[in-house]
Amino acid sequence: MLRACQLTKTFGGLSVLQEASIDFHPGEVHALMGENGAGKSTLLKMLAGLYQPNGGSIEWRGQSVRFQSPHDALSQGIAMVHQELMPIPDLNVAENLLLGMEPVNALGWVDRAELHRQAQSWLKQLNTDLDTHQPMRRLSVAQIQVVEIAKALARQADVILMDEPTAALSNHEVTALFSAINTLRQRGVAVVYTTHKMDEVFRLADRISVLRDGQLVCTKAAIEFSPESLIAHMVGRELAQVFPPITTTPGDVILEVRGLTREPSFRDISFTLRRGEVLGLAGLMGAGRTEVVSAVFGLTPATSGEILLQGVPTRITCPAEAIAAGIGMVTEDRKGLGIVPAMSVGHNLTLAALPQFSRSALLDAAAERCATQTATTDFAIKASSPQQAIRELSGGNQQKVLLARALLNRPAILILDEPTRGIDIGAKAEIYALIGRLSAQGTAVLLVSSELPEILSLTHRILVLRQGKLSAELDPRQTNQEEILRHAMPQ
Amino acid sequence: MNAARPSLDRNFLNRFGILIALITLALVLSVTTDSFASASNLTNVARQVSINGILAVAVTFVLLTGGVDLSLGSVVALSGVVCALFAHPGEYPLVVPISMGLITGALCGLLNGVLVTWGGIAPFIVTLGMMTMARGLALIFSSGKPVADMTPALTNLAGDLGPVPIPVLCFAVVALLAWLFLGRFRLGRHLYAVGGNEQAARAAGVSVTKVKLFAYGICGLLTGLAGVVLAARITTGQPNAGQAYELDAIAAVVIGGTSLSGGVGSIRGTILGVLLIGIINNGLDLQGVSSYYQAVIKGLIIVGAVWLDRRQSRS
Amino acid sequence: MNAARPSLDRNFLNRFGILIALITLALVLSVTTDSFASASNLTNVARQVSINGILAVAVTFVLLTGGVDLSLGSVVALSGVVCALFAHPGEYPLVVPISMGLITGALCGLLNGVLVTWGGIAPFIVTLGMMTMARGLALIFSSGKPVADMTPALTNLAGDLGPVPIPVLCFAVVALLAWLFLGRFRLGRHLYAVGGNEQAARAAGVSVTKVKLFAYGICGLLTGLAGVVLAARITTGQPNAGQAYELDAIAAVVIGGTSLSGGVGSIRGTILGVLLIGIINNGLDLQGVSSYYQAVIKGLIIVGAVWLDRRQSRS
Amino acid sequence: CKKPAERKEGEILIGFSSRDLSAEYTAKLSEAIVEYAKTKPGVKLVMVDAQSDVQKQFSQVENFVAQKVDAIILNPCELEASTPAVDYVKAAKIPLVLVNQVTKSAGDSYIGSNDFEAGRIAMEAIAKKLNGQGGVLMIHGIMGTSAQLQREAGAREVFAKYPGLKLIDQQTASWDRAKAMALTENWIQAHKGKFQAVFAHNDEMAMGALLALERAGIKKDVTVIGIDAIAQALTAVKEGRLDATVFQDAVGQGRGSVDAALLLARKQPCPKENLIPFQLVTLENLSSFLK
Ligand SMILES: Nc1ncnc2c1ncn2[C@@H]1O[C@H](COP(=O)(O)OP(=O)(O)OP(=O)(O)O)[C@@H](O)[C@H]1O
Ligand SMILES: Nc1ncnc2c1ncn2[C@@H]1O[C@H](COP(=O)(O)OP(=O)(O)OP(=O)(O)O)[C@@H](O)[C@H]1O
Ligand SMILES: [Mg+2]
Ligand SMILES: [Mg+2]
Repeated sequence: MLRACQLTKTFGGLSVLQEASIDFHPGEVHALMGENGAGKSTLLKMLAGLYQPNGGSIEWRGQSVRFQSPHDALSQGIAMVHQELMPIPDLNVAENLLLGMEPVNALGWVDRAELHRQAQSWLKQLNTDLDTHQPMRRLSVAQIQVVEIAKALARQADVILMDEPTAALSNHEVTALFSAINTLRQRGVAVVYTTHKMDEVFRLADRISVLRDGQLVCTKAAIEFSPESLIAHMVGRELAQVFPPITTTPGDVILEVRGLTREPSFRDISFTLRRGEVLGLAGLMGAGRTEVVSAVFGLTPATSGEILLQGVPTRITCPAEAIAAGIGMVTEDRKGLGIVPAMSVGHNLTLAALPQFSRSALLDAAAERCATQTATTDFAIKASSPQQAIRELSGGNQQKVLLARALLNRPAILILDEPTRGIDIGAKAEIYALIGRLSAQGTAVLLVSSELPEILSLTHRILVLRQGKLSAELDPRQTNQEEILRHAMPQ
Repeated sequence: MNAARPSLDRNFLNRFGILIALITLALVLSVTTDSFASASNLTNVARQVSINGILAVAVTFVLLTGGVDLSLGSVVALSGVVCALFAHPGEYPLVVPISMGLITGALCGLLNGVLVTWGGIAPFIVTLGMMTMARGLALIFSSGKPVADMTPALTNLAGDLGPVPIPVLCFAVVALLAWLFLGRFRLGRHLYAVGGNEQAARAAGVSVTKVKLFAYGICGLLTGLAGVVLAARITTGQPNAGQAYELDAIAAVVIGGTSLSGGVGSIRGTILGVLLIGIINNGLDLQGVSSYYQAVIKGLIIVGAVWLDRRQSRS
Repeated sequence: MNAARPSLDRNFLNRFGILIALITLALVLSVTTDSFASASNLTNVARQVSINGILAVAVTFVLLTGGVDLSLGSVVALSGVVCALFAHPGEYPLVVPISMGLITGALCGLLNGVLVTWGGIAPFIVTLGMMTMARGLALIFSSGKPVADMTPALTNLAGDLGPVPIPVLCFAVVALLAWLFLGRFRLGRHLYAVGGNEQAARAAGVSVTKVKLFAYGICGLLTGLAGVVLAARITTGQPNAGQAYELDAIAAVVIGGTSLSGGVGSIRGTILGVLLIGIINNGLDLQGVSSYYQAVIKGLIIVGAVWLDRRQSRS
Repeated sequence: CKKPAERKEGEILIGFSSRDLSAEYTAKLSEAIVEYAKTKPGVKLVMVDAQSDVQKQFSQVENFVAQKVDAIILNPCELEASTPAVDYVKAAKIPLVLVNQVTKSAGDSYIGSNDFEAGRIAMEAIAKKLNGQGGVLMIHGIMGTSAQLQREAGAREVFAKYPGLKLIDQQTASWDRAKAMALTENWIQAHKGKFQAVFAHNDEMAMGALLALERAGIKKDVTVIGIDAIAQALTAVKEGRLDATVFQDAVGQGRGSVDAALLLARKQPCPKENLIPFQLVTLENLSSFLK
């Protein structure tokens, strides 16, 4: 139905996709796999009319087409869920969801009642109950992602391109999404799906195409792949064991939180964190995990409660104070709270650690270059040069830069909020190894993740958050996903 | 949906500070001067704000998309001159000068829009260029002299219809239509979407180009209307009229809570902003405050009102 | 890192369009007029652009943070008046009037900064208020009359140092320091970060408040300097001087590629923008173009140059 | 394409910087200068517009000096602030004619009238009309400009002379008709019945005041006088709407300045000063001012 013929894309002389040809069939879920920066999003964006190809063509129902804008693609019946979330912050959920296809009445007015009714019914399909009247800016990243998916479903397109739709979702919503996708498949919709979560691929995909460094490696039926062979195709080598064993034993308490409260997001949160300990924070979407760690980092200070660093009560009112106190954080909102889009990769990297790179007030460009070089190699960041603007990097590579940024300051306490969001399998393994190394060096890590296997395998201890309150403390060696979910579910 | 209620209240509260400032100011003026609260003075205020009001509504469209229009004042002058050139008594029927003024404004606006969208040039630069060009054209068309000798049919448009001055009527109709349009019509909502997140709007299939062209075009058209109303009011097409009108108009809109980065704002807020500025100007004149201090006090009140407003909406 | 090269080229190309426009304009003027390419005229151009140049550098700081400063022109007048008040012959040593002018400017800038950061008020409103207030204060301090009778020690500051006019020297030093600062200093880098993504900068430990206060403060200080230079040049503290200077300054900065939404821009671009505007003004006068057409042509050249620039940087 | 600034052998090149071509009176003066210069063989005149910006005008004068013109006609923006431009020309030893506005330093010749005089004449007329008794409103030009300051000073002298004349209120309308109209509307609210005359620093603003008073239906009780005698003001006087305006002889000033510039450029003696008096224009003497 939709065919990419030898599609080629270059950015400023840099080729990111070379002559990729793939067919997409109705009623089929086609997974597009590849490492960060392999060119998956670029390919999808060309199919959705967001980018114009430099070479090759797109065939739609047997005819060669040119999409000048997403509008063209949409009107042909091709919708896309974008990897980069695109909320319009001051419009409400319903308006965001049905943007461009608002129901109108006979007078040409937007029919608001109908608008909200439709929006709610689409959200219902994803098993989500959101107040469609609230402005988008109040939503958490996960909620925004749900709305984005609903937005694509609402187009009732013949082809839906989903670029890492579950990156920010927890199991609950993922399940709902999968049943929605299965319905689509039965209706004869072609679904193109990219993800870095291996289990999803094998649960969903009928066929799989693998991209590596902008080249199409192969397209085969899903059953012809095993997880290992898929990874081997993606990475070009075998990848061994993903989760490193935890070997360190935690030291003395470095961080203690007592009765931290900020209504309505969370209340009476108390926990301790030890040197070398990896503490997991689990919970459903909107449980308040992000809010709690943001309070510890001073992004949105709590209204009451105490934070003790090595036993000393410390007031943290802004991130600068947290950083000075030896806390580092990688936020879940990469675009909003992470990157400075127009700045270069190098400048983004060193932003939080500039004092290290200054002699008196003057910046030491050589030292900065050196650090950037090291980080790009250590984290395998794919950028054409350290001077490249970070907004031109693939999502996963942006995430790596932010991780590297947080580590430049050598924090004693590292807060990671969904650190593997959008990161490819190889890099994930590197991050897991990194967490292990940091813990061995005595860094305390506070890990928020919606991927329960991550939480279960990497941590010493797990806290479960339910509707803003701690509901359980679990030992990962003596628990399982079901138990965590039981504590996380609202009662 | 009971959830709609708090949102409405919050919206109302959002502009509560300005409303408080407005009411306080009106109360102070009613007490300290004999004349402020009189019907004739209130009509007066309404008449005086109407041109800035039309311009403020006009530029609200552009500001909502995240753009800006610095050419308002010059385009007011240009449309006024063009209107006046076609308004000599006995030459053309009334509709000709009016439409010529409106068309002139709309063309300037559309040109702005074309340069912003297809040219990809920053709105600030485009409209700054237009500001200079329109002023030059106004001077060229009028040979630098006020274009006088206008037919009474046109200058009567600045008069009254019953108890209501016609400029006030124009403003009211324009504001009402704009309010309806922005709140109720698809294109209106798309204006917010484009201003709020242009990429997202584009990705959702909204034609950003069309929306922006529309915003600049409407802004130009309404500016043309303001030009015609001003020409009628001062019975002249004045090539150097309207200096710095854009600042008053944009100030009114921003006071009313519209964000200069786009995507947030309302016509109701704009009207409050227009009234605040109008009442300040009227009140200071009534109080007989010396010009030097007028400037200082005006600045203080504007900043103070917005500060109050932001505090209110934050708490 | 050989990969650095294309990016460097791209940066260069980014402002290539303006450079082409600048060179073309200069060539055309050299051929069509006898006087343009003369040493004395080029010194003239340099002298004439120096005040707008200082202001453009000043406002670059604020624009980089994503703010704006509309009060430049009024603050120029106010600092000029304050400087002149302390510059009567034989009253104070030279350093007093100069520092008073600078301090006045810096205070206005800091007040802007405080209202923007702690007050949480939109920069447009804050600086619009300051624009009105500073003008009023200039009139109050001078009792509405030009403050004349300035000591020659001060007015000599508008003279030459060897072959170079002192205002040009001021501009050069200011531009050099600003360039160094933005490129080489931590705070300079923070300025870009705050303008590029304020929330992210905060999360990275940047004190947004400090950075903004600094930007507005420096902008004010340099505006004060421009006020002193202007007063020296016209040997008067003129309370109504500097009208609309902010527009020329901001235009120069935006022509030079600085984004009004912050985070992108360079002093080098600003200098190109300042030169382009200066040469347009000088050239149109030399060509003897009638002033009405000057307005139109100036608008066209500015929009055209920026359009060329954007096309260049896109392809 | 012709090259305006190019000079033929033996041609006299005159540079002229006009204060503001978008102001009607200055435009009229400038036009007179340009037109009159065209009638002189072997003379080339280049006009530039300072748009009321002192610093810009200074730059233009510098440009003229750089072009080595034979004489400069300067219509200064300001009394004080334009002085350095005058000094600059004198230092370059280029003949300089000032027109319509003096500066602290004198040029080689001054052609024009005195704004102080204009304010005095207008206010005298009001005093006469009101028999030295009554309330007056004064609408100022842009505060701090020479014309505003001097016209106000002239008017003040008359107030001092007639204790019965009361200045009820004063305010700036920045030479702008629409602003003067709004201001007058507000004054009608605040001071209804308490004023018998409005003195505006120029005709534009006088027309604005006039329209506001007419709309309010109280023009017959109020005397309105402006300055400049722009076309619309003269028409209004003719129609009996405007009580009077003060005539400045733009054409006379323009021609006089060109003549002076030519004399100076040819190194011929030229009178230091050529004052062309202001005249009050009323219905009685109107015919001689309407062309
Ligand atoms: N606008 C752009 N300008 C320059 N280079 C770009 C641009 N967009 C993407 N790239 C480059 O193209 C390459 C492919 O990016 P793309 O986003 O398609 O990767 P991806 O496969 O989606 O990776 P991820 O899994 O991290 O999302 C990357 O190296 C990226 O740096
Ligand atoms: N700016 C905000 N204003 C109002 N409510 C907010 C805001 N940000 C988040 N919330 C709400 O606070 C609650 C907690 O959100 P938080 O982001 O902490 O959840 P989480 O557990 O991190 O889950 P996830 O990140 O998966 O959504 C949510 O109900 C969310 O809607
Ligand atoms: Mg991607
Ligand atoms: Mg979260």
